[in-house]
Amino acid sequence: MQVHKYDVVIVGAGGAGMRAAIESGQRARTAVLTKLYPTRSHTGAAQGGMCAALANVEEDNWEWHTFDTIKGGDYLVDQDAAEVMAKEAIDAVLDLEKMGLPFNRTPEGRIDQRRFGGHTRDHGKAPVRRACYAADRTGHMILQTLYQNCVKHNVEFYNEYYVLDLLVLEEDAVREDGTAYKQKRVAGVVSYDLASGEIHVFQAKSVVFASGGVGKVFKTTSNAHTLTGDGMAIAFRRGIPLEDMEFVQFHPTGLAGLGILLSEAARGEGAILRNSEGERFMERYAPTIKDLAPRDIVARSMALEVREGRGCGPNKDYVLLDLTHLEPAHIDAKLPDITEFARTYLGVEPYTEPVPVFPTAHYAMGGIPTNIKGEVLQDNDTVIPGLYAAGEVACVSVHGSNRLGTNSLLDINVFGKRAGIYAAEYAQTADFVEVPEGADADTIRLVESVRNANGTERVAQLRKELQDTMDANVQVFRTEQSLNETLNVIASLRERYRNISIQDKGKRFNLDLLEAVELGFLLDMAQVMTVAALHRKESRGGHFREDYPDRDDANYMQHSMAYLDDTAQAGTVAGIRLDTKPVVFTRYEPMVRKY
Amino acid sequence: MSKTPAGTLYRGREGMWSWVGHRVTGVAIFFFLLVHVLDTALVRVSPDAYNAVIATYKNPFMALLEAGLVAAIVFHAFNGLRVILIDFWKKGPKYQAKMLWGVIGLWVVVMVPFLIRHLSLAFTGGH
Amino acid sequence: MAVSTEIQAPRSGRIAPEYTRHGRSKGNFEMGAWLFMRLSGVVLVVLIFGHLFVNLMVGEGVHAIDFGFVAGKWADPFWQVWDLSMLWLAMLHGTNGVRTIINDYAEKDGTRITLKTILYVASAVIVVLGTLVIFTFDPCPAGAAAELLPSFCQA
Amino acid sequence: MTAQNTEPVEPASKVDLAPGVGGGGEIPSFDITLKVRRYNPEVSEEARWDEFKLTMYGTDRVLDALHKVKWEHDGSVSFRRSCAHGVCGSDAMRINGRNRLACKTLLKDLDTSKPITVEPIKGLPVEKDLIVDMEPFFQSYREIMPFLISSGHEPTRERLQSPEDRERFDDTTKCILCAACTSSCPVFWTDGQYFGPAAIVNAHRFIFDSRDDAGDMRLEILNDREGVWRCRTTFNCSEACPRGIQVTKAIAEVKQAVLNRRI
Ligand SMILES: Cc1cc2nc3c(=O)[nH]c(=O)nc-3n(C[C@H](O)[C@H](O)[C@H](O)COP(=O)(O)OP(=O)(O)OC[C@H]3O[C@@H](n4cnc5c(N)ncnc54)[C@H](O)[C@@H]3O)c2cc1C
Ligand code: HEM
Ligand code: SF4
Ligand code: F3S
Ligand code: FES
Repeated sequence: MQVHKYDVVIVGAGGAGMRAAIESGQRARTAVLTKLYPTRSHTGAAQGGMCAALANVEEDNWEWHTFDTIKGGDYLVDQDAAEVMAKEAIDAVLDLEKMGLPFNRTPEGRIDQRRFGGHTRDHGKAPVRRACYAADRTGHMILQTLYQNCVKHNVEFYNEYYVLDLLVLEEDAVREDGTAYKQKRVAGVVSYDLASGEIHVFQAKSVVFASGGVGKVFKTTSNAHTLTGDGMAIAFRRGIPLEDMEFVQFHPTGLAGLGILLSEAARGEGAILRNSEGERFMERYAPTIKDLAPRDIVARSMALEVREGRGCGPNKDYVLLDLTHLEPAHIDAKLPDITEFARTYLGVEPYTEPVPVFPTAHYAMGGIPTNIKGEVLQDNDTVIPGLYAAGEVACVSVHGSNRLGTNSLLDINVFGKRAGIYAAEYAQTADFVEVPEGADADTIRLVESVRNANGTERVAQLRKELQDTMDANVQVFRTEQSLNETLNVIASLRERYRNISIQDKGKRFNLDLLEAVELGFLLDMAQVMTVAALHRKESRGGHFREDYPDRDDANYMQHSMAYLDDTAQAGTVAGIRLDTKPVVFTRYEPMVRKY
Repeated sequence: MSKTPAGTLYRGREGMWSWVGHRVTGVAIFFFLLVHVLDTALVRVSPDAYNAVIATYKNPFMALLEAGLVAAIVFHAFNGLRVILIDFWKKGPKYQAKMLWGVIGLWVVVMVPFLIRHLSLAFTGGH
Repeated sequence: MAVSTEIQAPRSGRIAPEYTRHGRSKGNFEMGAWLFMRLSGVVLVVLIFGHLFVNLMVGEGVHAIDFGFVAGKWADPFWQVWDLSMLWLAMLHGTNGVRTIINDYAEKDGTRITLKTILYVASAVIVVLGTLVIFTFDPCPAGAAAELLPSFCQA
Repeated sequence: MTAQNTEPVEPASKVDLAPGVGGGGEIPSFDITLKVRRYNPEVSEEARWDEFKLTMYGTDRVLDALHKVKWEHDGSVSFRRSCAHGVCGSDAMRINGRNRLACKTLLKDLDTSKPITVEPIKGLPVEKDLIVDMEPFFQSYREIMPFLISSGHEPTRERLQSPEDRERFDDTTKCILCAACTSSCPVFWTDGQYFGPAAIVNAHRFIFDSRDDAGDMRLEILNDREGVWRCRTTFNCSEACPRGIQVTKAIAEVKQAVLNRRI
C-alpha cells in the first residue's frame, strides 16, 4: 500500500477545487487530486458570467441578489447560505480580478456587468446588470486564472489521479442531549493513477470534495463526458447522504442531439423559438415575457411541443431557435460563439436558417449536503470533522430547486474559498485519523473485478440505455409511471452491470476500465435521482411532475435527503432511505413565483 | 527525449514548406560558397590554375548546376525578405501566405529571363 | 500504522529531472544572431544580386569569366570592398544559419560539439583565405602568359 | 421571412418554414475507414496502424468515430477527451496529418473516400495510442510565470484597465493549453527543448496586460537559447490553433518586445 500524507487533500481541480487549493495551499500542505488536467475541468465551458452586486454600472446591492437567488430557487434555498453567497460575491469577483482575470471593462476601466435571467433590481422591479463577464468565455477565464494562481503558489497537483474511495471511520459518540450515535471521521482518500494503474492512498486531516456534476446520467447534456458524479457516488457509498438530488436544471437551448449549450444570451438578444409549423409557441405558454420566461418554463414548453407532434426534423424531436430576423452584424457582435457552434456542429447557418435546439441536462442543484463553512453533514445537522465539499458536487443549498444563471460560477468561488480556508484551519489543529490496514482493499477489489470482468454486456451499451431512459422519463416531465418505469430499467441495468466485460486488461491509461467504474457511479446516481423525484409529489423549479403540477409548500417545503441504508426501503427500491431536512429561512417568505 | 514512433509526414502549409525550402537552399548556398571561395582563391596561385578550373565549369552540366544555384539563391533571398517582413511588419503574419506566392511570382519573373540567357549562352557556347 | 512508504508527488508542479530544460543561456547572443541574420540578409540581397548580375548577365555571362575578368574587377577598390563585404557577410550569415541547423538536429552533446567545431574551423579558414586573396591579390603576376592577364597589365 | 428593418421588430407569430429547414430530411449516413495509430508498450514496443470501417452520420465528428471504435469495436483504443465541444483542450491529435481537436473536426469536412488517419501529436513522448506525456508541455508553460505579478499596493476595489488595454491581449487569453500548436512546430519536434508557441502565447497574455509588472522577467526568460529566437515562422502553430489565436503574430510581438527592451 502506497501512502501519501498531506494536511489537506482536494478532490477535483475545477473552479471550486482550485479556489480551495489557493487558500489551503498557502496555509497547509495541500495536494490536489484530479482525474483531468486542471485546465480541462468543465468550469472552462461556462459562458455567460458570474454575478455580484458590484453596482459598477447601475444601482444594485447584495440583498436584491439574495432575494433573486431565493426566488429563482423557488424558495427551497437555504437563506443563510444565499446571504453569505450574495454578500461575499463582491469580494469573490474582486479576488479574481486581483488574481489577473481579464474581465471586460466599462469605459471608465471598471469591471463591466450585463443582464442575466432572473437577476433584478429591487425585488423584481426590472432587470439589473449584475453579471461580471469576460466576453462569452467567463468560465474559461476563471479556470485559467485559478490554475495560474495555483502555479504561482506552487500547489501540488496529482493529475489524472481518479479518486475512487473515501476513507471514513465511525466512532461511537454521544450527542448533547445524551443520545448515542455513530460519528463519522475522515482519514483520507484512495485513488487510481491513470498512467500506471497503481492504487495510491492519500492520508489527510482534511478532505475537500470538488468533483463537479453528474450530467452524464442523461443522454442530452451540456456536461462533459467526464462528469459522472464520482464525488457524489463515492460519498453516498460511504454512508453520506445526498440532498435534493431530484433537482436537475434543463437548459432550454442545447444544440439538438448534441446538447452543446447555446447561452441564454441568444434569446436575450432577440432570438425566438418556433415549432414545426413555424409558430412562435412561447406566445401561448407565457404571453407576457414569451421566449424570455425562466429556464424551467421554456424547457417544459419546448418538450410539450415535441410531445404533441409539433417537433421538427426527421424524428420530430426538436424545435427551432430562430435568429433569422436579426441583423447578421448584430449576431456577430453579440453572439459569436453560438453562431460558431451552430455552424461547426450542425452545419446550420444561423443568419439564414433556424437552429435545431432541445432542452439539455445542465446542472445538478443537489449534491453532498454542507453547511455554509463547506463542512459535510452526515445527517441533518451533524458535521463530519475534516470533510468538506464545494461546487456542483455539493449542496449548500444556494440554488434550491432551480439555479439562476451565473450563480454557479459564484458558488464555486465563494464556497470553494470557504472550504479551502476552513479545511486548512481544521488541519492545523487536528490530528491524522489512522488509516486502517487494508484501506485500499475495497478499491483494489473494485478495480480488479472490473479488469477481470468477462461477461457479455458492453459498458457503452448499458450506459446508452441508462441515458436514453433518463432522457425519456426523468427529464423535463416526470410522472409516477415514468419514474417507476425508470427504476425498473435501472434495476435491470444494475443486474446486467454485474455481467459486463471490458477489453483493455492493461495497467497503462486504461480508460476502458475507468469508464466501467464511472458507469457504476452513474447507475447509483440515476437511481437516487429517480427515487427522490418519485417521492417529491409536487412541482417546483426544475422538478415538474405532470401528476402533481403545483407547488406544495405544506408538504414539500423541505430538502430531500437520500441515504444508502441496507436495511431501508424507498418505495420499490431497497437500500435507499429517504428523509427530509428543513429549509433555512431568514427573512424571505415564500411567495408565488412569477416574473 | 522524444520516443515518438515515426508517423506520417506532417501536412504543413505554405509557412512550413517555405521554411523547408529556405533551410535547404541556405545550406546548399553555404556549401557552394565554401567551394566558390576555394576556387576563386586559385587566382592567387596562378592564372593558369584558375583558368583551368574555371574552364571545367564551362560545360552544359555545370551550367545547369549553376542555374540551380542561382534559383536557390533567388528563392532564399526573396523568401528571406518575406521572413523579415513577417518579423518586422505589423501585417506580415497576416499576409505571410500571400507573400509566399509573391516570392514565387518574383522568383519566376527573375528566373525566366536569367535562364533564357544563361542556358542559351551555355549551350550555344561563347568563345 | 500501515504506512509503508511516503512518496512525493510524481507528476506535480515540481520539476521532475527528466523534464528540465538544458541550462539557461546568458546574455543576448541568440537575439544578436537573430538580428544579424535579418540585417545581413538585407545587405546580402544587394551584394549578391549585384555580383550575380555583373558576373552572369553582363556581356558574355559565365563565358567571360576567367583570370582576366577577376583580376580586372579586383583592380578596382570598389569591387574589392564589395566582394570582401559579401564574403564576410555571407560567411557569417551562412555559418550562423548552419549553426542553428546543427543545434536543431544534433541531439547528442558530442555530435553537436564536433559538428560545430568543424563548421567554425572551416568557416574561419575560408574567411581568412578569401580575405587574403582579395587583399594580396596581384592582377599582373610576373611570369604569367600575357594573354591571360587583364589588358591593363600590358603597359 | 427576414425582417428588412434595422429596428428590432417583433418577429412574426407564425411563419412558413421552407421544407427541410432545420434538417428536415433523412440524416445522411456514410461509410468511413478510420486508421488509428496504435502503440502500447505493455504489448509491444512497435507502433502499428489499425483500420476500422464505420458507418457514421451527418454531424458526427472524429471524436464520435473514435468513441464508436472504443465503445463498439475495440475498448482498448485510448485517447483523452472531456468536453466534446472544443473548450477543454483534451483531444488534440493529428488527423490526416494535421493537428486538430477530434471533437471539432467534422467527418464530412474530411475526404471520406480515403481512410482518415489519426495519430498522436508529434514531439511529446507517446504513452499509449493517442495519449502523450503532457508534462514537458506544461513544464514550459510554468516556466514563463503564467500569473499576474503586480508590485505596488493592492487597491481595495478592482484595478482599472481601459477597454483598449484589455483588448491588447485578448487574443492570447483564449488559449486552452491543448498543445496543438507546440506539437505542430517543426522546431519543437527536433529536440523538445524549445519553449514552444503555447508557452510564448501565455507569456504574451501577461506581457501585454497593463496590470502586470513582470513583463521584463518574462522577456528575459524567453530571450533564451530555447526561447523566442528559435521560432522560424513556419506558421504551423497558427494554423493548428483550434481557438484561432494568431500565434505567430503573438510570437513576433514578443520578439519585438525583447528587442525594444534590449536596444
Ligand atoms: C456549458 C455550460 C455553461 C455554463 N455556464 C455557466 C454560467 O455562465 N454561469 C454560471 O454561473 N455557471 C455556468 N455553468 C455551471 C458551472 O460552470 C458549473 O456548475 C461549475 O463550473 C462547476 O464547477 P466545479 O468546480 O464544481 O466542477 P468542475 O469544473 O466540473 O470540476 C470537476 C473537477 O473534479 C475532478 N474530478 C471529477 N471526478 C473526479 C474523481 N473521481 N477523482 C478525481 N478528480 C475528479 C475533475 O477532474 C475536475 O477537475 C455552466 C455549465 C455548463 C456545462
Ligand atoms: C541573398 C540574400 C539573403 C537573404 C535575404 C537571407 C535571409 C535569411 C534570413 C532572414 C534567414 C533567417 C531565417 C529564419 O530565421 O527563419 C536566413 C537563414 C539562413 N541563411 Fe540566408 N539569406 C541570404 C543569403 C544567404 C547566403 C548567401 C547563405 C549561405 C552562405 C545563406 C544561408 C543561410 C542559412 C544556412 C540559413 C539558416 C536557415 C535556417 O535556420 O533554417 N543565406 N537567411
Ligand atoms: S495557443 Fe492555441 S493551439 Fe496552442 S495550446 Fe493554446 S489553444 Fe492550443
Ligand atoms: S510552428 Fe514553430 S517555428 Fe514559430 S511560427 Fe510556430 S512557433
Ligand atoms: S474534448 Fe474538450 S476540446 Fe475536444
